[in-house]
Amino acid sequence: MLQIHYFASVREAVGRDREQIELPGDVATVADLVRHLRTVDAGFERMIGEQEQVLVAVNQAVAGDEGAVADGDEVAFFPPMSGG
Amino acid sequence: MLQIHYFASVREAVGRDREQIELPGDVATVADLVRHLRTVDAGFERMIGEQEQVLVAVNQAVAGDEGAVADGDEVAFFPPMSGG
Amino acid sequence: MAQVSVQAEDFDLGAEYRRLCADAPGGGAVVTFCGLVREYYDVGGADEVRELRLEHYPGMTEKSILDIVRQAEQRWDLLAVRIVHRVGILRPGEQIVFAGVAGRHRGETFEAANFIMDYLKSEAPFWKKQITRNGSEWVNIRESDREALSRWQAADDQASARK
Amino acid sequence: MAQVSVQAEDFDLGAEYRRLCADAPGGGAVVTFCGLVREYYDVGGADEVRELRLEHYPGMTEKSILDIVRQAEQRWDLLAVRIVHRVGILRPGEQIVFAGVAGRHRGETFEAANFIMDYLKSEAPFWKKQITRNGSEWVNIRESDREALSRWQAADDQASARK
Repeated sequence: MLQIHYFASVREAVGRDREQIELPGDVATVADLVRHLRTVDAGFERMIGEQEQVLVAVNQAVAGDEGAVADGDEVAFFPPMSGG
Repeated sequence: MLQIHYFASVREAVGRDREQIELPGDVATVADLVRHLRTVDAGFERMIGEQEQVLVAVNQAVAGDEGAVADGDEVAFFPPMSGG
Repeated sequence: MAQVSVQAEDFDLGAEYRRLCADAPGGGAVVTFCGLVREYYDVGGADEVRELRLEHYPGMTEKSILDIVRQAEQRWDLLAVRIVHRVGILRPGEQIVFAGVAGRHRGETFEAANFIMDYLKSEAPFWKKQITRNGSEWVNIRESDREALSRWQAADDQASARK
Repeated sequence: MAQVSVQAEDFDLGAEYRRLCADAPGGGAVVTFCGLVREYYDVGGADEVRELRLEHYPGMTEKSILDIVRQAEQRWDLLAVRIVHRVGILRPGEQIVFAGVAGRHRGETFEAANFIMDYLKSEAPFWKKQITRNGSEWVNIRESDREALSRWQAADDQASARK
């Protein structure tokens, strides 16, 4: 299973704050996971089209396209941070 | 009259914290005043020899050798500042 | 000695300062930064802000702030660091964030506090949404915040190039 | 809005901060610096300091601090500045100096506070004498303080050269 979190404008665009999915067999990296979600999830696909920039964290650390994704991981999608 | 102030290590070396002197006729600049005091005041002369660096303020603003000195002015001698 | 708190409650700068001093005996310098909710943010229009909603990523927030503090501790000789970041609904004039650094000397303490704030703005998972009379809008990172970050990174590149 | 106080009494950083905020409605950033008496100063030997005696030039002190604040206000868009500098006899761990700056944004507020402290150290007429077990000694300006000052002056020279 993958635990997926959405935050801020990404959360609003996707329409939910979290979900659990089965790790598809062909998903080994962040890029694979994004490709998978764009295919199976119209809301995710629309969000990617609307957002200027989407960051990804795997197990609470920001990861690039080639970041590894494995069963049991926590993955989060969000816009650039704007704290302080 | 000139009001002269001494501070910190300069005060200790001269042995007093302030004095009033008549403005000598040949004193128009800071350099003139220093020359005059070195001649007439053995304590001042010894202080100049001992101190690594002496700053001068005329009317509460730091002045260079060519700074003007006139009757009624307040002149101060002190070492580099070390506040904060 | 680093303390990080992410909380909805307000904080007392004087109390945070006293805790920093207590954690840093022998220190000669304490720098504090406090961020307040402004009345306007740099997004479309210039409507007065009614409230700011601060969202964060629990768990990752604390981890990423501690990581920023560790980086600062590696760069400079610091005695104590305290960070408080609020989340939830805030109004103009309210305190959002506190960063306090105690060190031995002035220069390094200023630099470290500045560094921590620059990274906190861009690398800790907080997001601000402003509510105005005309609706609501997510606040983007300011261009000057990106520049602030690249300044440290350029200094790093220069340092590595010299090696 | 600038307030300067030279005083023997201790000060309360939290209260100074609240006054700064009150003087700077609409501000987004407040930076405070507090200097504390260290246990050792960089002079011959390394005897523990029993007390520090702070002497100043009444009249010129206030004038020169206000002048430094005016220079900072010309460089940056500041909303309020407060400076408190203590004089007289102080012991290790005690507060010596407070500088607080309120501004609109983080970067300029940090810079201004740093600038004010750099100049205060070198251009305001204060002198420190430390008393140790073995006697007493005047504390000289640190080399790093001279460097801190020349940094701002180099930035000025670059700015004028570009004109």
